[in-house]
Amino acid sequence: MLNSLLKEPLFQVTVTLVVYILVNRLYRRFHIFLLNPLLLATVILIYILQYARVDYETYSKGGNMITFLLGPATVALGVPLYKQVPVIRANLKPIVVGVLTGSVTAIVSAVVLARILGAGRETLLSIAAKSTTMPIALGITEILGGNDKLIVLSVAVTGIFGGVIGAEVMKLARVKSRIAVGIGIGTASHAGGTSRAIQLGETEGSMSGAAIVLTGLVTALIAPYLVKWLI
Amino acid sequence: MLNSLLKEPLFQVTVTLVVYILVNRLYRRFHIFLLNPLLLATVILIYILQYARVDYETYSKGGNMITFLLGPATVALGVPLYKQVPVIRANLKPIVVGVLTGSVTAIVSAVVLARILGAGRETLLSIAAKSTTMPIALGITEILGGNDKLIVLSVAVTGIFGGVIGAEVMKLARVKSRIAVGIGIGTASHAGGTSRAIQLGETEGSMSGAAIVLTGLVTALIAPYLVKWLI
Amino acid sequence: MAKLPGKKEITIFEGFVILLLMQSIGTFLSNHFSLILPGNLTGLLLLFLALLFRIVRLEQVEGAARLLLDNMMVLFLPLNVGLVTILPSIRQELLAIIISLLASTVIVMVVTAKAVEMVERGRGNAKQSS
Amino acid sequence: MAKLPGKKEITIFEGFVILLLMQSIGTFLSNHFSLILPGNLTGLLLLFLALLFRIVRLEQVEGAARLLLDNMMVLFLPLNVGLVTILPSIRQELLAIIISLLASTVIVMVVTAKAVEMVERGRGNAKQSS
Repeated sequence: MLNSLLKEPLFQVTVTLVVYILVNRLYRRFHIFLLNPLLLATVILIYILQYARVDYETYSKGGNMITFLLGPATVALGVPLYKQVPVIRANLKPIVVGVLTGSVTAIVSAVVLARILGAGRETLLSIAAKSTTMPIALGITEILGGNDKLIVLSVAVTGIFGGVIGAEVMKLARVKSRIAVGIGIGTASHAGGTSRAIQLGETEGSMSGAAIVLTGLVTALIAPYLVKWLI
Repeated sequence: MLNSLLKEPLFQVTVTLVVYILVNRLYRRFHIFLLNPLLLATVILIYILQYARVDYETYSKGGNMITFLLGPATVALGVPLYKQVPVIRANLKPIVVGVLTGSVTAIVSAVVLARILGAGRETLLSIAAKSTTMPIALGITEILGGNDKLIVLSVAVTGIFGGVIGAEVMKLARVKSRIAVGIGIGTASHAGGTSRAIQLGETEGSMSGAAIVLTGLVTALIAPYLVKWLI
Repeated sequence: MAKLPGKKEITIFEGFVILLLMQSIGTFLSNHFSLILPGNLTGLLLLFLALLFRIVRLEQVEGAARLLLDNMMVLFLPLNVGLVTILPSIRQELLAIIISLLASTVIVMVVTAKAVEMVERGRGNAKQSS
Repeated sequence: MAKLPGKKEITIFEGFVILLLMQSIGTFLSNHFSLILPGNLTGLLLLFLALLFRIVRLEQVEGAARLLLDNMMVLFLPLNVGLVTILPSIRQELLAIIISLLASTVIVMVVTAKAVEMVERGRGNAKQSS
């Protein structure tokens, strides 16, 4: 029964959204015990689909309707970018230098490290954009010819990790400037890190936020050339 | 070029929504000159698709994403129904009698008239629910086995017509009770008529509004039996 | 990875999910018990009952419902565009259809209004509500 | 057939259409002129420029943008579920991937922050913004 229900896009969409909302509510209540709502929701959904014996291809019928909204969501990032114009203008030099340095470092370090550790060509193409925010990373990875699921995982892992260790890394590295802390965290780990940067202070938060979309744009412009050269 | 663009769901959805919004704006400015924004938007879209040589099947890829939202929109009618509970409770008898009489009359008169005028079986199945509001009419017609495009046309025509002539018909028929005028218009011509009933007065408007969803529910319950018996 | 949405921002999204949930349960019930009501209408009734018995609060679904209902016309647009595909086959019947629809609309209005007036007169006082 | 929506109710819908329009134009430009930027990013820039030059007002798109961005995570959920389909093929590489990601994140943070501090020091005064 569950099987025939979950072959319908209606039920696929509903289950996806309901699981997401429930996990999000749990997360808000027991903040610390759940590592990340996206990963938990993913595991639950995978389990439900396996239990109902519905394969991914079938599930995609409804899933694609949700994924379709990633396009307008990417465009919507123009709104925070616009709102950050005063902040960016007031700190133009550090932001530009930070984002440029960070974007290059992100692509080079991820690709080179993974290559040394023995990852294959498709994997390298699929993690290069991991420091950019999700919808931008997907667009870049499509252009690079990487795998959309792997980049989503990579971006998620980067964001979670950046949020968890961002403050400590900065302390260990003796970075004192609040602006530098914010740009560093935002460039390295997009919105995942930014959620932590916001807790450090207003400057850290706004700098980190300002770096997200800019890092995405810069990475989109340089990744195709840089990756071709690295692989 | 337009052809290859309009093969993509993104552009299909965008064109549909943009045409709708532009026509709606025109309609708000030049209220009287355009008969109905839905029909005008339909004609424009049909023209665009023919000009771009994109057939309906291809267009449906994006179109179906929009149509998918008809389901939740139907469920959403529970909200106005809930809000009308006080009105319905205060006028229970006239509303119940009006809606029951009207629903039966609507199905019988439409099917019998069309049959006399020589319409075929599928057509009869596709116009029986024409007095109910769009998304409900679609659901009923699916159960009856009619054509979804024809019922959409029928509901639109009924609504436009009810809005245009509702007040005059009631005057000619010497209906004096405001409650009767409202229920009559709402039962016969759903939201299309109700938009006119609202202009006649508060009682007419609220009665007409209260009749819409109830007419849909009653029609859904009796149409399958009644239509089987009439055809 | 985005920050968790605030109460207000989540309303339309959550309301939409509630609508989908009602539709899903309604569709399941209609199919499973072979109800005459289409699934979406069973969902409508479920939402209505849920509101009536305060299982769902009005403000949880109002925003999403309004967004859908206020723009409902556009949801029919793709189907309406599909009229081109059936026009050739109904061209001969089109006049019959239109005439039936128009006449039926007038008949329903008058019959319904007269029935309501009879009920009101039967109530003893011909209430001509203000 | 529903009554025309009021100014307020239409905002999210209209905002959403503006986003789609920018995405469409962006996609068209990226494809047509073979830009390196993906279409969605060109759309992002177009929206940004439209806001900057007041072709689009912030309040026209803010509601729709917030609705999408605040619930962005759910938009990735279906793709994330698709991880099952590729896990077998990347199982051997998974450790390498995770290690690279973690190490790279630390490296980027430190390098970026140090670069920013150098610029700030270069400005003459080591601004330790409040």
